[in-house]
Amino acid sequence: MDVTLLLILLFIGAVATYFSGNAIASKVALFFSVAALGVSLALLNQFSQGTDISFSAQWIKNPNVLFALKADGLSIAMVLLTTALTPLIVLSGFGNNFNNAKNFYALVLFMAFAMIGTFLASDGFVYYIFWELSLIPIYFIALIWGNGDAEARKKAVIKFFIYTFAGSLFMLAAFIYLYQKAGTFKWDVLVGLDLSATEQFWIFLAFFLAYAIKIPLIPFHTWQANVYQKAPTIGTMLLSGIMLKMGLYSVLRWQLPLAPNAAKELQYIIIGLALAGVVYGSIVALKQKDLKKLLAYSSLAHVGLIAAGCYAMNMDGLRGAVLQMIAHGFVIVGLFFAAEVIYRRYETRTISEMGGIRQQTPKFASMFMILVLASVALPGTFNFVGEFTVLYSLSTENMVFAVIGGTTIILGAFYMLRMFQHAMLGETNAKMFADVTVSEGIVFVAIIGFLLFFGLYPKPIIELITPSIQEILVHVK
Amino acid sequence: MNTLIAIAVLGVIVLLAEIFNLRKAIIPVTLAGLIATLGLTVTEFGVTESHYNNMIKVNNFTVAFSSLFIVLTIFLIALSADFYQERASKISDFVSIKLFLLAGSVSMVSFGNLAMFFLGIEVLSIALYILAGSDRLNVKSNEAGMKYFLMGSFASGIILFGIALVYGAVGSFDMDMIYEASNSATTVDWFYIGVSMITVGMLFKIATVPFHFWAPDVYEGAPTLTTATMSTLAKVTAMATFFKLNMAMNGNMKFEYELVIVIVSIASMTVGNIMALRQNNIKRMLAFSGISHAGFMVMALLNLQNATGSLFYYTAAYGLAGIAAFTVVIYVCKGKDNENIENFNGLGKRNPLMAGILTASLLSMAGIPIFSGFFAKFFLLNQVLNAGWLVLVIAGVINSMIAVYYYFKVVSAMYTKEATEEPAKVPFEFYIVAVLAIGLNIAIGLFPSALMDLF
Amino acid sequence: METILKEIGVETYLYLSALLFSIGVFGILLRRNAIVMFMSIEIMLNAVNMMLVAFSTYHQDASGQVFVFFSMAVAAAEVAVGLAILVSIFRNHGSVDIDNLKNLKG
Amino acid sequence: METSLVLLLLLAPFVGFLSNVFLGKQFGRTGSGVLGTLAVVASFIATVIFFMQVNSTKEAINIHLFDWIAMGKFSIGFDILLDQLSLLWLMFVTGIGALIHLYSISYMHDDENTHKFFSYLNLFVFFMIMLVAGSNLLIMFIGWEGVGLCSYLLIGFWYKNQDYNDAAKKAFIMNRIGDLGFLIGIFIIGYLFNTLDFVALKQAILAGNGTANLALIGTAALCLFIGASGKSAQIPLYTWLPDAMAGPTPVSALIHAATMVTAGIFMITRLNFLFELAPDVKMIIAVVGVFTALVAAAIGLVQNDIKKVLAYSTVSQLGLMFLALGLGAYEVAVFHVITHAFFKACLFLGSGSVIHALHGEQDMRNMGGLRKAMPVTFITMLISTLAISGIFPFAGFWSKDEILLTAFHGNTVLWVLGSIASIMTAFYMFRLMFLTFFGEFRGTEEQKHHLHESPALITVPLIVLAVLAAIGGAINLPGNNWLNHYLAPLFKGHEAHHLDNTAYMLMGIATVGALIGIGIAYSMYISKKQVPEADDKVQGLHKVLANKFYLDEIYMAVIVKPIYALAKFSRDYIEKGLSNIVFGFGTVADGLALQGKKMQNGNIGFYLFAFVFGLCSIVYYLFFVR
Repeated sequence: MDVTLLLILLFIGAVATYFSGNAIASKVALFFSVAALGVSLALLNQFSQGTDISFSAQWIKNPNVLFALKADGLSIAMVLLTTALTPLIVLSGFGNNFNNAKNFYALVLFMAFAMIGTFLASDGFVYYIFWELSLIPIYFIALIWGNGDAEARKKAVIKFFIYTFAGSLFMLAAFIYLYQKAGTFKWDVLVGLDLSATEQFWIFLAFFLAYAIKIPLIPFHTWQANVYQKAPTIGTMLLSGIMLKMGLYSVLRWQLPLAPNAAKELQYIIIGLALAGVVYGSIVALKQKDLKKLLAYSSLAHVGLIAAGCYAMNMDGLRGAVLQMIAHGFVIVGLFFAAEVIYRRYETRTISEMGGIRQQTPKFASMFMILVLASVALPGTFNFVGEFTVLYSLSTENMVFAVIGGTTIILGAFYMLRMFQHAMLGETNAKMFADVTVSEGIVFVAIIGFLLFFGLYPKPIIELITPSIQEILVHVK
Repeated sequence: MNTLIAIAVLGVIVLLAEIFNLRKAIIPVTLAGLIATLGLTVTEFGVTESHYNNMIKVNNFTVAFSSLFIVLTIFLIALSADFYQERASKISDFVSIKLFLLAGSVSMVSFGNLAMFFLGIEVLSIALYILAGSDRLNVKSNEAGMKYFLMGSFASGIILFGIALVYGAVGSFDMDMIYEASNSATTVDWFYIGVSMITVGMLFKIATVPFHFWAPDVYEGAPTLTTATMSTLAKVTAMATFFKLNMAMNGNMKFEYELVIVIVSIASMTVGNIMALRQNNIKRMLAFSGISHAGFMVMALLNLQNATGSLFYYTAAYGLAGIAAFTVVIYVCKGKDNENIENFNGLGKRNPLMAGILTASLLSMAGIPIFSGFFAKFFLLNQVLNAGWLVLVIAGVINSMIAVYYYFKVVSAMYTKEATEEPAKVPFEFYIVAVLAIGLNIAIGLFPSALMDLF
Repeated sequence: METILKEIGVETYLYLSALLFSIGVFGILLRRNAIVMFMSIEIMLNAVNMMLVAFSTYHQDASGQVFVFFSMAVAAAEVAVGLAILVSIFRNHGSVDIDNLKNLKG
Repeated sequence: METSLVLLLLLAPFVGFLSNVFLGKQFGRTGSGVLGTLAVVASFIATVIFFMQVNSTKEAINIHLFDWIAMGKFSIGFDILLDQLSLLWLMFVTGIGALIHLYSISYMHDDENTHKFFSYLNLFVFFMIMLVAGSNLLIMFIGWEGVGLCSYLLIGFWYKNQDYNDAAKKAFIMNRIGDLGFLIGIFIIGYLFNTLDFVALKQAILAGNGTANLALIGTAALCLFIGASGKSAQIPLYTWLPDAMAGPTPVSALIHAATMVTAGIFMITRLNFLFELAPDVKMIIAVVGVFTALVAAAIGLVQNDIKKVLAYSTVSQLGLMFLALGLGAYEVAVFHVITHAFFKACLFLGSGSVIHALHGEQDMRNMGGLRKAMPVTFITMLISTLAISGIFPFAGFWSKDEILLTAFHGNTVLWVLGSIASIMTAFYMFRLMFLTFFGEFRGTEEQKHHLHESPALITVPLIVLAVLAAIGGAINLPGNNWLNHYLAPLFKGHEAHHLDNTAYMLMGIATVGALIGIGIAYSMYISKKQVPEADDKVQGLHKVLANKFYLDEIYMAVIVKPIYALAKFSRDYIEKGLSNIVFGFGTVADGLALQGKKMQNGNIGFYLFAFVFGLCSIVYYLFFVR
């Protein structure tokens, strides 16, 4: 059994969902996403027993492209993040009634397929294809099933698409350049290339543009809030929970090993940018009126910190970044789902139109509260493990970084609690707020359970990712 | 060689069928004949021979491109039955003209002598003049035909002048002789002037800046099926011929010449893409998109030794995507007095399959992976970088992102706007053509080696 | 023939045909009557034909002359098509001034 | 055995929390209260057992539960350290915690969310145990943040009132400012010593490993102190504590008086070996401490809300403790923490009893004469008030005296300031007593009608605490110094003060000072029967004090408002601007397209001209340039 099985399964899942008809599409999608989770766990088991689950075959002879999927700890961790979140994301859609559900869920599965491919690919070209491929479904998901005024939505979505596409094209150019040097796209060979300082600089920049837009770092983030707001919540979850991580993962997997010297040269500037994003995102989040936009900016702040960890380029930074990627993936999905749960009942995303919900549904309020606390990295949640490790790594680079990055724990608490206060607390709302349904409850409980369990016992994940991070660090050093 | 004869005979048969009142049989017979010809052509793969005193040379390049032309023509002719429904009495004319056009195309890629080249290009062009103006009562079609004719024959004059100069310098029309002359140091300057004039003529035929002005007007005015022909078959043919000409006449290309190609390429991509942004007529939009694709295709000239495969791949990807796109355009705009994007509103709901196919073909043109358009661009850029033109790669990359905007304008119209009318019934053959074309497009995307390794 | 060519020199033919060609080009650029533009194109083609003949003689090679036949045949076909289009334009517009043909633009 | 007992100690409140969360409604209001109380009592019993053991063996108990976070150069285990210090703290955390739980059964009986209250309270105890018993800085940090969370939840317990929610939020954020300092301190320590474990850290420092960079150690100490000052409400981060009185009164007693706010002192005591390396930081701590004591006492002079008075008194007392810490007298600070826990908890619970009797009235101007109606409350509160004022022989006398004695030996200025603060303490505490319990009742008739002594569940804890407040000083009487001996293994040879003449003189001065304060209060509120004026009539210094030196307003104007303004500016302008830059590319392309459309004018003549132009320029470039 190797990792292709996972890709095949998800692809078949997407096709099967498309042909299953609107009535049962969501269930078919759920079945396949759970199956994918099962397969990925089985793969994890094999991997931890030392079985090689990678795959490689010649795809195109000229130019020399291998269809190579490499599964190391880092990739598997990211794949598991995807396969674990996908069923939850699909399940979270059970409360919605989508037009053309079969198309919708097929796109969701297809997107999972593409993202998993991105995480696994160890051939630059294949990686790029999956990277681009993941853009298509989310474009349609946001465009067709999004909310709000169609024209504004179209504008936001096309901006997102062109912007991210633009960034990745430069990455493609860099890959072509590397291919001219190496005669192959294989990761092992590319990272072993001996590039001059100038070459590294430009390659670094090309990759940086792609990732900075995807992650996003300021000032390349302007697509984010609007798309998060306008996309249907499932799309937002896919974007914020997994797709952002593609950019961060790629920094670790591709950018740093390919251009380590340039990375070191630009390290301070980029960490500065990332940390500026932390502060800026938090501050902008303070005054957002729309819940989803607020969460979008919170995401900007959090990924800024993760990015800073990546560019710290030491063991703690990279490891913390990966931990935080996973933690943030879960918590942001949970938070967006909470927003959706409120929207289903109150049909609003404007915070000022909510309030007084807690009295009506203490269960939901508690779960929302835990998610809020996890997102502000309260110790005991998984997010704390990641955030602490990242901040520590920054402090070993430069104490100022840790202080600036650390403001997230203050500002994060500021905007999140403020949001919670105005959205949930206060005099009981006159409008009925139905209690959470079973499917909603499962999503919340799964996410919270994950965050709390690994908050106390992150060891399995740390042990899973450490060897591959060491391998990356070998190339970086 | 057999291909050329078979096609010409097929054209005559079609004309004869009209005489014997077998109108109904024309299209099936033609399609069967073309498929047979395709098989015939493919069997010639791997053979290198020359006919008629070196007038016609057959090699892998010829066979590959001829096959592509035949495939494209099969699609175009399959669409004819429905497209010319209202003028069924003249169906034999339309079909036979297309067949002769194909004959011109094939002779253009298999020429071994400039005379053959000239004949081929004129057969192709004259057939297109007729097709462009074929909607006699339509003012737009008239205007398109006139514009194309005037400019096309002007370009023919230029090419002819170039041929004359080359002949004057070499003393022969034979390509082998010309190839030797191009590599010799003693060749007179006329030769190069001649080559440049032929180049300009060909740049006109494939519609690159600044010789592109005819394209949008003619594409818009011509009947849509003709536009499809022009934008797929004719453009691809011209490009292949241009490439072959350069291989023969520009053995050691001068840096200045390369620079001209680079500038033309960048200008075409940029102008084509930027102009397309503001177009509301999808045919015009595709015309400008075609201009930018032409800009991409001429990149192949910068790496003549290695780029044959990439160019073939690009033309195939572009041609197939174009066929798929135009099939949908013809279906949607049937009976409409214009081809504005508003006509596509709500197509995603009215006819999801057609909308999906148009989306896929536009994505392919935009260069989004898994569709072959992406691989095509990638292979070309790879060759270009191999030749050392980093600036062109960057220009190509920037242009790719501009292009996304207008392609996606159509896509979002299909999926977000509400439909204004009931869906029309889709003729059966449209489905087949569209699905086959886009299927082939994706298939060569998944297995690029199938085409890339032909050369 | 040969002697005349030697006496006059092939360059002179070249210049003459280049001149004729340019006249054709300018005719096309400057005139707005479609018929006249057709004629200008014919002048261009004939200029080339003359050049081909001259070169043919110069090289003592018949293929150039054969080429002229091709080109004349093609020119005839072209004009036939062109005139056909012109006729339908004249029917629709009532004039053959190309300045009237500006519907397709933008 | 040990491990399971530790787990009992640690998890009993957590189990209480879980069962109250999930099943609390089924238990009923009393049931959930009893459950919560029992959980804490279980912890208390476990603590006592450990306390006995450690007291006799003098061996710290260190238990490794599991590995938690692996860092690049060191790993952090989920470990529990039960040594003299943590057990001492656990004793009063669980002990007083149990009493306050008991008290709450009655106090919170009428609330609709009783089970939630107890679950939060249990959770708080759990985190507090974690804070105290954690064997490394990060476990301590879990508890540290966790108690902050519980504090947030409990301050905002009546969440329908957005003002309370604001107070809760403020507490959490202010704490988080300190937490950032704490974290940075942790980072530096980790960076320097490659361990966060207290034992390993102490060994490393004593062995002199990693102590070369004194400046960095000083920074770490300073950062840790910032953390401590957030949690323990020191200048400039103290403003959250008075606002925190929005929570139910037992919460104020437990969290905002007895236990959580002493976490900062605990942390500094825990890391005393580190602070010893940073004398400058110690000086800062002492100065900040004494100024906090002074400022808070000054504000306390004019507060009219009974709980606010107590809150400022807490801040002021915490300041004194920091003074002791800053002077290196850790055991003295610990001593005062313990006595303070007794009398302050008692005072808060007493005030709760009063408020309960008056149906939520907290303004002392509307009280008075409660002495007769509520004798138990009055007596217990009086004992505690005497203790806090430092009257012989109550607990506060001994501990406060030791602080002042230390200050006197350390720095006379600090001693003077500390003494002034303690005189003010005596004044405002007796002002509170006089206004509340003496004179005529000033409330409404209806309130007067319902005046009653609180039930046994409330009075029993009061009595227990009052007894402790009276005799608690016994644990460290001069000459006996049990506490000092008990804590001796933690500190580097620190001599207890001998009872010499200076000591007696200082005791005398302190007592006289306290009596002066009481006297002034007596003359103002008993003899002259003054009642504080309405808020809008106060003027001058009084007004400044009543408005807490306008510190909240200053923070609002200097920090919060600018951040909001920045947020708005960023949202409305920077975001739009950045967005427009991106769109700008599109706009430029669009504009070009518009111009280009003009060129595509449909004129064949122009097209041909362009053609010829292109031809000519290519030919010209290729053949005529050069």
